[in-house]
Formats: sequence, structure tokens, C-alpha cells
Amino acid sequence: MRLSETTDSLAGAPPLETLNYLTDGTTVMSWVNTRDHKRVGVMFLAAVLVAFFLGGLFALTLRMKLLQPGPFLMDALSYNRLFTLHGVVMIFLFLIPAIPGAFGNFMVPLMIGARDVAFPRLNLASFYLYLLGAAIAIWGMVHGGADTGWTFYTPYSSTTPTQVLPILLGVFVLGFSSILTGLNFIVTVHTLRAPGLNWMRMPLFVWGIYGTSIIQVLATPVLGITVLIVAVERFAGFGMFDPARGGDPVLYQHMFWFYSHPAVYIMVLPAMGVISETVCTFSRKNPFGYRAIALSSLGIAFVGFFTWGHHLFVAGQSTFDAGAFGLLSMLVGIFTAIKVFNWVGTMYRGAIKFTTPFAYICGFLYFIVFGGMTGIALATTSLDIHWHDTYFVVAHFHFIMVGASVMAFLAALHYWFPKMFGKTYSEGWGLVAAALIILGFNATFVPQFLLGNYGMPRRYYQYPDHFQALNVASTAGSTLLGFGFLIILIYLVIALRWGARCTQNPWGSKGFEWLSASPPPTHNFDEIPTITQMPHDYRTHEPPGVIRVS
Amino acid sequence: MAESATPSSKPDADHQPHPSHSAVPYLVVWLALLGLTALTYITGSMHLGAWALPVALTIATAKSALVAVIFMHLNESSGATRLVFATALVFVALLIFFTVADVATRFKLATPAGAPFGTERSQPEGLLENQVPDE
Amino acid sequence: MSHEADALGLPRGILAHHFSSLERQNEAMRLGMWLFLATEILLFAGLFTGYAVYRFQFPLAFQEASRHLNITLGTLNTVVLITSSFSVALSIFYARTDRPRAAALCLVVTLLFALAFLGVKAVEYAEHFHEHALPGKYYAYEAVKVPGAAMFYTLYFLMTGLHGVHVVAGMSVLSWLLWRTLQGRYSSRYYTGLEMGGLYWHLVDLVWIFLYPLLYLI
Amino acid sequence: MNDFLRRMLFLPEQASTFARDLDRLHFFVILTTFVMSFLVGTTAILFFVRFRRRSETQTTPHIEPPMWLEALFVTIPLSFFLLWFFVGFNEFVRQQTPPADAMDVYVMGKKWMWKFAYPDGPNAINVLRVPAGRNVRLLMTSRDVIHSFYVPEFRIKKDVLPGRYTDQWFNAVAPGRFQILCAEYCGAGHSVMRGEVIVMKPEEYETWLALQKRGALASRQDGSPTEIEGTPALGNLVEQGKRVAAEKGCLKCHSIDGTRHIGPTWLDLYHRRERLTTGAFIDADEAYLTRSMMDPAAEIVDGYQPVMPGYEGKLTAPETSALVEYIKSLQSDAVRTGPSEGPSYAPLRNN
Ligand code: HEA
Ligand code: HEA
Ligand code: HEC
Ligand code: CUA
Ligand SMILES: [Cu+2]
Repeated sequence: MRLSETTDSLAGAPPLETLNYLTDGTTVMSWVNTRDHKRVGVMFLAAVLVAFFLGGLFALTLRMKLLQPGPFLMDALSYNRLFTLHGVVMIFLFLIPAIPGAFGNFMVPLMIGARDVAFPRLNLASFYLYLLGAAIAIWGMVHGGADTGWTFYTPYSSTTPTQVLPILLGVFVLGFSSILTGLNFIVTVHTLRAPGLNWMRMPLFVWGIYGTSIIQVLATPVLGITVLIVAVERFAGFGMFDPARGGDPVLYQHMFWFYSHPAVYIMVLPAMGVISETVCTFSRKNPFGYRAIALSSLGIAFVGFFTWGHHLFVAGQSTFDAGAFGLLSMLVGIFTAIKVFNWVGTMYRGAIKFTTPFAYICGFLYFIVFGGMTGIALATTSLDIHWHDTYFVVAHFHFIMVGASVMAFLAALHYWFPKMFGKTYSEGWGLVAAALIILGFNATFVPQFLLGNYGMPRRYYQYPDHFQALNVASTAGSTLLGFGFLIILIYLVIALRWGARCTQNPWGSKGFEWLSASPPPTHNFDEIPTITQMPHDYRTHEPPGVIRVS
Repeated sequence: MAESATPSSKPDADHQPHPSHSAVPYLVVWLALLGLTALTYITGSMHLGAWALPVALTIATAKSALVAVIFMHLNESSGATRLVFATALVFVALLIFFTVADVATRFKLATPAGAPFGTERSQPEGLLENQVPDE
Repeated sequence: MSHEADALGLPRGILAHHFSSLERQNEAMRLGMWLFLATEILLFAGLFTGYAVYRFQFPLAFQEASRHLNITLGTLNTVVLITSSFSVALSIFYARTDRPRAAALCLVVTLLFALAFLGVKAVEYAEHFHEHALPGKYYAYEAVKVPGAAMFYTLYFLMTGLHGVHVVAGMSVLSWLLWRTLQGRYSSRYYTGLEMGGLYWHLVDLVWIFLYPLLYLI
Repeated sequence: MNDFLRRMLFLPEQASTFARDLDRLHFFVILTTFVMSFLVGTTAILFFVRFRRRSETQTTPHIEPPMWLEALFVTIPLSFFLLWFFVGFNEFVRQQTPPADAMDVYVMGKKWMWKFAYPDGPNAINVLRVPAGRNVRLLMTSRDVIHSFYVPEFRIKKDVLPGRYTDQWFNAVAPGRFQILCAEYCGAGHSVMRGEVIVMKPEEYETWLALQKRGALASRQDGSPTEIEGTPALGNLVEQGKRVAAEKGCLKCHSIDGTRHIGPTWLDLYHRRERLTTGAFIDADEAYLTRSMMDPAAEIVDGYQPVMPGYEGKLTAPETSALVEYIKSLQSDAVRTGPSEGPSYAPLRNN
């Protein structure tokens, strides 16, 4: 089934064969030098996909090792480097830049009726900083690789003889890239909204990106200074976190998590924005509780800053702080709950069509509730004592980061694929892959919850024999998962090359990004649209292009 | 907060939002800053004990408020910029608060008399050869 | 769009194509700059947190060590930096009121003060090196041997070092702005670039306003 | 029911007094998690079945949720979360507060082994013996990097930090053997940094202890934090302190019988509220006592002259802690009340 056949009736007049941003200049230099937010978005997309497959390969290798309780396949040091690299690549190279860098860049200006982001040159710079940071980090991996875990806890990270410096430096540069992306979005949203697009008409994806940007701007610098101090400690022995000189290792953890807990919301807020958009399109319904969904993004961005201590419950943090952070963690859960219930509410009395993105929406909803609720369970101070640094935590965060964020990333990829490239992909294969991924995902990570309950600590190269059965189950699941991603890779590449041309608005969506052509021309709009209604208003069946364009 | 963009047609009004301007406020602020520096220097050398820190911080805050509001023109900025500045300060305050609260309310013996006390620097040689103790 | 800029007699290319008016673009620049300043504040916040924690843990050592810093030089530097901030503010004021030469002169004064600041700092650093009042494992200062004193110097060097890097960065920004001012780029019609540079310099001052009492006056 | 759920969820045996209470909360939270994710997931599917798209030009009504519904979305989860938090935090505080009558064991983590030492008792590597039914408090520190002491069956875990002490207590319900795991990543040997807790019948434990004290003590094996660091044996710290006080001349100025001399008396000094010349009050805890020796001029007790010499560099760390122990032992009512206080730990080594 081709999308274009079934949804033609809804599409506006297809202004197809005009020059679009992809065909307007095809030399290499025209890409390298571009100021176009859409091209920067596409380059980010390509880069983060490479990072994802790299990180995924590391993950599969990890899982292979864990088939056997004893030494197998590699030695302990290689294993330790491998999970560090898996974590660093997946978090700093993939998930943090993924949705904001790729889809945020592409869609936010389109959605708010702007011709570009506020600082196009800075935007390009942010991409090159990403490449530079990635290059430094990968160079470090090739030259030995660190074995600290992605958390770089001192004093281990300041004393291990492996190559920590390049990775720290890479993370620092990547942080800069992330800051610039966020800064740009905040300014864009404040100053470049189209006439008539007031705050309470802004698409929910833009709200999600806006909340994310606040975190990126305000949290990332603290990570920057923290890794810098560790670097100074390593090569100059300043001893700021060194207990032998009166330093406090727990201070490091406070500073690290002041960034890294909010950072988990950098990873999930854009994903939530994607779900807010897609759930409306595929239900053909206005967002249920628009205001609640929009403002809860801000709520997460703010309260999310003050829960970092829940990573330190057994780290020697004081009981007072544990209580304060535990309580605040409970509050941050509420904002997510509001969103979840409103997404489900959006489907109520809608006109739902089951497509590949919708399959991922269903997966997302289930995984975010399960993953999020296990987060709440972990924040219940006393329960964390047993679970801390076991596979329960590993399963918790993979449920959110893979189960929710990656699902949303995939939903976005499929939903906006026609918008970005003007091509359609095979819906049948899309559903097969989605089924495989959701199934494989459960098979991989549900056993890890049980392993955590059973008492298996994470970052274990060898483990006591009685954990083996569950580990084998998890590895089997991860193979399924891998095949799912492989299928997606194949049919998307095929679609890119040979896919049928799609219409301007194949999904019949009333999101504002569909106001421009697909793929959009370099300057996005011939004339800046005037917005006269909320996004996703499906009370009439005029195509959204008819939202009065002045 | 910024309102939606309306193509502006009266550029002159835009570019000089505060037409009558004089340098006197800057001069006054500069003198005030010098005065406050003198004050903090004097109070600083009085060894006020427990009060030294609050006094010094209050003076520093007053000084930085002057710089931010007058020199940096926060008084004529949009609400968004003020919000950015205020948010940054609130976050800094809470970062420091929670971290110090942890140290201040720890388990009593956490850092016993004589700390810092000995830890071994790790021995880089052995590790890379991968000497994992046998079980 | 950019014909508006032409009509105003502004240098070409100042108004980017995607902004509807210069006012809007200036607002964007200003907001962007303040966001950047916010990141700078949080960058320093990490060190201030470290300071707060270790001061809490080693109050005596911090007092002892701080008394051995050179308060006179510290105060001198405070005055120098405050004055440089003042002259930057004046320079923007002159640019705004179409007196580019006065503006340029103020920038020159600022740069001189910045150099003076670095000079004084260099004198202090030299003294510390001489006394071996150095951070972490290099600490061998005879005068203060309380546990925790080394931590004070670690923080001292990290904080003033990072601040010094910012001073140097600010100086390069200001030099560039001086060049642009001499070219006559800034006037009452357009002075955003200068204003941004000024904001950055004021932030450098702001940080020092806190560093001074925390390091020298406890 | 308890056992059924425990097995379904792969939870290990409940071998400490905490385990059962914790697991109960665990079941509540996890079952709610199952129910909620199932409910949300199925509601989505049901809505799909019920509200399928019937035509490509279908329109839908504009629906805004009523205020009360949004309020429910907030209050229902919030009340669950808060309930869990308060129940959980209560348990947490209990786990963090060792009872007064706990027996102490010193634990030292080191790449990649656990060392245990009993106050005036034996030492061991990787094997911790405790009596069943007694409260045991572990006082833990590390020699190199962070480790984490984890016994799944007891549901306890605590990071072991260099340069600091952390504590953890438990009460093992019945004899048995349980694995100790290291739960904080500490390098290549992290996953094999294992040990064992052997819970013994109280009588057997006493016999074992007596045996160790008599025989094994003479040929102590390595593993005692005290011995490695060259500090005096823990048990006679008080005796040592008495000797040091005499040798170093403290007793020239300080009395131990409550009389006022050049300096304040040491009797009942520990945890006395001292008024300083600044007017502030201070609690004479270990830290203050140490400071008073190292830097007496910093805080002068009201009514005394700042004549005491500083002992910074003149007292070794073991001597300092012996003195602190000695001063702590000088209590007019020998019976100590209040929560269990610091044991006679010795700082490991002064840098
Ligand atoms: C995208 C990433 C992401 C997200 C969004 C979250 C979200 C949350 N996380 Fe998670 N977390 C991680 C990534 C993430 N986490 C990572 C990477 C780690 C490990 C890091 C490491 O050590 O390496 C971690 C670790 C971690 C810990 C530390 C565990 C340990 O090491 O001991 C804790 C403890 O409190 C925690 C809590 C939470 C909470 C409370 C949320 C909340 O935000 C969740 C909110 C969501 C919900 C609550 C679901 C929706 C609710 C409903 C629909 C309500 C239905 C309800 C009822 C009626 C009851 N997380
Ligand atoms: C965005 C973040 C992200 C993502 C997407 C993933 C994805 C996966 N992760 Fe990862 N993980 C982390 C973030 C992430 N992880 C972090 C932060 C840690 C902690 C690190 C630390 O301790 O410091 C961690 C740790 C971690 C561990 C624990 C290691 C340990 O503690 O010892 C394990 C073990 O199973 C694991 C497994 C997996 C698996 C199976 C996937 C799968 O979902 C991967 C799926 C992807 C692919 C499979 C690749 C695509 C397909 C191909 C390459 C085609 C070829 C394949 C076939 C033909 C089969 N991860
Ligand atoms: C020259 C006399 C002198 C000697 C010798 C001396 N002290 Fe003191 N000590 C004082 C005086 C006077 C004070 C009260 C003023 C102060 O707080 O410094 C004091 C206070 C103290 C206090 C604080 C008591 C309180 O009530 O707060 C402690 C603890 C202490 N000394 C320990 C020692 C130890 C241990 C030694 C030996 C190693 C020692 N002193 C040797 C004179 C002395
Ligand atoms: Cu010790 Cu891990
Ligand atoms: Cu967290």
C-alpha cells in the first residue's frame, strides 16, 4: 500500500517540480557551506544514524559476551571499554543531538512559519562542533578507549591508565554543540514566529524543543566545567575530587548529575513532542489538553533540574538530601503522567489510522509508562537501595531511552520522511519492522528487570552462574531487535533511491509544517503564512494548506 | 515576551528606544561601585567571624545588581532577557544549596578527625596487563 | 527585507533575510547573547559549588590561606576591572549618541585596564609560584599547613584561571570591536555588535565581583 | 502470596529484617506499574478499534478536557507517588540509622577485595562472619576508588568511599551464607570483587570469636586496617590516649576530674556545649576536639586564655585519635545514653 494512492484526495495541489532545498545546489560545497536549517537537519540525521548503528553494534557485542558467565569472547578490559563506548556514543553522539539536531532543525522553522532559525551560521557551527567532538571521541576510542563508564566517576576516572582525556574533551566539545543548538531554538521561538502564531498556538513539538533547549543551555555548561576539572585533575593533579587531598568524590557526582539528570529530559522531551504531533495526525484530532501538554514541558524542564540526587541514594549522600531529591523526583513524574493521559485522550473520538508511526506511538505509550513508573520505583528511596547499579536500572533507562525515545525517533523518521525527502517508503515492511522491534525490545529488556531484582550488578564482565538463563534470553531478544533495525535501514535506503514521489501532505495532517511543499523550497515559504487557528484543527476537512495564507 | 512579528514600518522609533540619554547614570554607578568596593574591603578586614560571608556576599550582590541593571541595560531589556538572567541565578543558587546541604547533613563520622587521610594512588602498571584476581 | 536596511543607509548585509525588521533582529541578538551569558554563569557555578563545599569542610584552612593572599593587589584589580566596565559602558553610550571617536577612545582605555588587570594577576601568580602556594599535589607552601589549604589554592587557581581566560577572550572581542568602531560601523542607528561585546565584558566583571570577596576577604 | 510474588519477580531470599518490608512496597509499586502500563496500552488499542478512520476526509469534533479531568490526571498519580515516597522514605531512614546496640565491624574495600576487622578482634579477607539476630553496623571505607558493598539477600547496598566513612547496618534473620558483590564500577576486577557473609548461630559465633581472639590473634593475618596502617589496636585506644596525654603534657593544663585548671577539664567534655569567646556555642564532637588540638587558637573557650600550643605536626594521627578516644571515655556517668555514637575508629593515615 502506497501512501500517496490513498491520501491523494486530501493533499493540496502538489507544487512538485519546483526547485526544493535538496535540488537547489547539489555540489558538495553547497552542503558544506549551507546556512539552510533543513540541510543542517539532514546532515545531523545522517550523522546520528551512523552513531546509532555504531552504538548498536557495541551493544550487540556486549550482549554476545554476556551469553557466558565466565570469560568469553573478550577480556575484562575490552568489555569495560565497550560498555563505556556504548554509553558515550548512544548518549552524547546519538540521543542528545538526535531529535533536536535532525528533526528540530528541520521542522521548527517550518512549524512556526519562519524562513530559517535565528542564527543560521551558528547552527552550521553547531553541526561542525558535533563532528569535531565526535571525531575527538572516536579518535580516543581507537587509541585505547576509556574504561570508566559513561559517568566518569572520580577517583576512578582520574586514576585509570586508559585514555580518558580524549573522551572528556570530545564530550566537552559535544556539549558546546548542544548548547548552540538549544540557544538557537530559544531565540528562534521567541523572535521568529509567524504573525498570528502566539504561544498558545505553537505546535506541541515546538514546545517540546523549547523545553529541551532551556535544559541544554542551562545544564550543559556544568557538565563542561566538570569534565574540564576531571581533565585538569588527570594531567595536572589539582586534586579537586581526589580524596587523598581532601577532595570529595561525591561532589563530582553532584556536579555530574546536575547535568546528566536534566540531560535525560533532553533525551525524552523532544520525543514527547514528536508523539504529541503524530498522535494528533493519526487520530485526526485536536490535542486533548493542549495547554497541559505544552506547559508540562516547561514543568519537566524546571523540576527536572532538581532531582539529580536520586542517583546518589546509596553513594554516601546525606539522608536529608535523599529525602528532598526523592520527593522532587515524584513531582517530576506527574508532568509525564499528564502528558500520557492527554495523549490517550487525544485518540478519544478521533479517526485513527494504523500506520507505521502509529505502531511506534503505541509502543512508546506502553514503554514510557513502564519505564517511567520504574523510574518512580527507583526514586522511592528505600527500593533504590536494592536496585541501585543493578540491571534493574539498566532496564529502566533502556525502557525510556530505547523504548520511548528511540520509538519516537522512529515515529518521527517515518512520519517526516515524506516531508524531508518527498518519497514514500514501504508501509508493509514498516509494520513488520515495528512489530519485530517492539517484540525484540521486550525480549531484551524485560529479562534485565528480573536480573536486577535477582541482584545482578551492572558493568559486570563475569557474573555468578545463576544469572545465566535470563542473560541468554536478553541476548536472544537483542538479536531480534538488531534485525528490526536492519530492516528499517534497508527499506529506507531503498525508498530514498527508488521510492514513489509523495504528495505535499500524504498524511492529511494539519500540522503547520505541512503548509510548505514537501520537500520544502530553500526559503520555506513564498509568503510567510498568517496563522489563524490552533495546529491540528480537524473540524473541517479542507486541507491544511487552506489555513488562510495571507 | 515577544509578541508575534509584525513587519515594522517605523524604523526610527525602533532604533532609539531611549532617546534622551546621558552618561551621568554610568558615572554614578561607577562611583557607587568604587564605594562598595571600599566598603567590602573595610568590612573584610574587620574579621566579622560568622558574619563575614553574608556581609561580603550582600555587598557583592549589590555591586553585581548595579552592573547588571545599569551597565548591562537590564532596566531597558525585554522580559525574556530578564527571565533568562533570573533563571540562571536561581539554578545556580539551588545547585549550591542542595550540594552544600548534603555535606552539611551527612552521617556524622563521614569525615573523621584527621581527614584527609590516606588512599593509595592507583598502580597504573598492573591494570593494563589485565591482572584480574582469580575468584 | 534587506532593502529596509539599505533605505536606512546601514552597511549592507546587516539585516538577515529571515528577520522581518532590524528591531527584531537586534532583540534576537540580545536574547541570544544573554542566553550565552547564562551558560557562562553556569560554567562558573560549577567552581562556585566546589568552593562552597570545601569552604564548608575546611573553614579554618580557607581563612588561613586567604589571609596569605595579597589583598592590596586583589583590591587594586577590583578597581581596575570595575573601571574598565565603566569605560565599556561609556563607549556604548558614545556610539549610541554618534560620537564614534569618543567610543573608540573608551575602548582603548578598557583594553589598557584589561592589560593592567592581567599584569597584576601575573605578579600575584609569580608570587604564588615563588612561595609554592600551588594547587593540589604541587602545594608546598610553608606558611599555611592546615589540611585543606591545598584545596583553597586548587580553587583559587581554577577560578582565577578560568576568569583570566575570559579576560583574554574579552580583550580579543574588544579589540575587534575597536577596529569596527574606528571603521565607523557603529552609530545611533546600529550598535548591536558593540553592545554584545560590552555585555560580555560586564560579565567578566560580574564574576570578579564575586571572586574578590570569596578569595581575598574571608 | 509473598513467596509467590517474590519468585515471580526473581527476588532473592529475604535474609534480613528489612527484606520483607521492602519487598512488600516493591510488590505494590511494581504491580501498579504493570496495571498502569497495561491500562494505557490497551486503552490506546481499544480507542483504535472503536474510533477507526472510516473515510480519508473524516472530520472530528474539537474536544477540550474539562478541568476536573485534568485535576484527576494530576491527583491520582500524585497520591500514589507520595504514598510510596513516604512509606519508602520511612524505611530508608530506618535503614540509614543504625540502632544503638549494634556491634561494629570495619570494612575496607580495595581493588579487588573486601577486608573486615572487628574491634579488638580478628580480621578477615572476603569473609564476614556475623551472628544471626544481632544488629550489625558496618563502618566502611576504601583504599583506592569507590566500591559498593552489596548483599542482595539482605537488600542492603552502600558505596564505600576513599577518604571518608560510610555506614550500613543490618540484622540477619537466620544462619546461612550469602554473596557480597561490588556494585560500583571499580575497574577490571569489578565483577569478581566478591565476598561472602556467613551468618552463624549466636553461640557458634561466640565460640568462633573466642577462638580467634585466643589463637589466631597472635598470628594475625593481614587484612586488619589497624595493622596495615600501623595504628594501635582499636581496643586499647583509651589506654593509649591516657599515655599520650601524660607524655605530651596535656595533663599539665587539663584535669580529668572536673577541676578547673589552665585549660578546661576533660571530664564530660565530649558533646559538651562549649561557649566560645565569640559568643557562639559549639558542640564538642570529635571534629572539634581534633581541631582544638591542631589549631587551638581558632576557637577559644570563653573564660580561658589562648595559651594552648598547637599540636599540628606534633601529634601523629593515631595519637590524635587515641586522645580523642580517651577524652570520649571520660564521662562522669559511665552509662551512655542517646543514639549510638561514633565508635573508636582510627583514621587510617594522615597525609
Ligand atoms: C530519557 C531518559 C530517562 C528518563 C526520561 C528518565 C526518567 C526518570 N528516571 Fe531515570 N535514568 C535514566 C534515564 C532516564 N530516566 C538513566 C540513563 C539512568 C541511569 C544512569 C546511570 O547510572 O548510568 C537513570 C537512572 C535513574 C535513577 C537512579 C537509579 C540508580 O542508579 O540507582 C532513578 C532514581 O530515582 C531514576 C528515576 C527516574 C524518574 C523518577 C523518572 C521520571 O521522569 C519518570 C516519569 C514518568 C512516569 C512516572 C510515567 C508516566 C506515569 C503515568 C502514566 C502514571 C500512572 C500512574 C498511576 C495512577 C500510579 N532514573
Ligand atoms: C540512547 C541510548 C541507548 C541505546 C539506544 C541503547 C541500546 C541498547 N543497549 Fe545500552 N546502554 C546505554 C544507552 C543506550 N543503550 C547506556 C547509557 C548504558 C550504560 C553504560 C555504562 O554503564 O556506562 C548502556 C548499557 C547497556 C548494557 C549494560 C552493560 C553493562 O552494564 O555491563 C547493555 C547490556 O545488555 C546494553 C544493551 C543495549 C542493547 C541490546 C541495545 C539495543 O537497543 C541496540 C539496538 C541497536 C542495534 C542492534 C543496532 C542496529 C542494527 C545493526 C547494527 C545491524 C546489525 C544487526 C544484526 C544483523 C543483528 N546497554
Ligand atoms: C599550656 C597549657 C595547655 C596545654 C599543655 C594543653 N592545653 Fe589544651 N587547652 C588549654 C587552654 C587554656 C584551653 C582553653 C582555650 C582554648 O580553647 O584554646 C585548652 C583547650 C583544649 C581543648 C578544648 C576544650 C574545651 O573545653 O573546649 C582540648 C580538646 C584540648 N585543649 C586538648 C589538649 C590536648 C590533647 C593537649 C595535649 C596534647 C593539650 N590540650 C595541652 C591549655 C593547654
Ligand atoms: Cu569494587 Cu566494583
Ligand atoms: Cu535521574
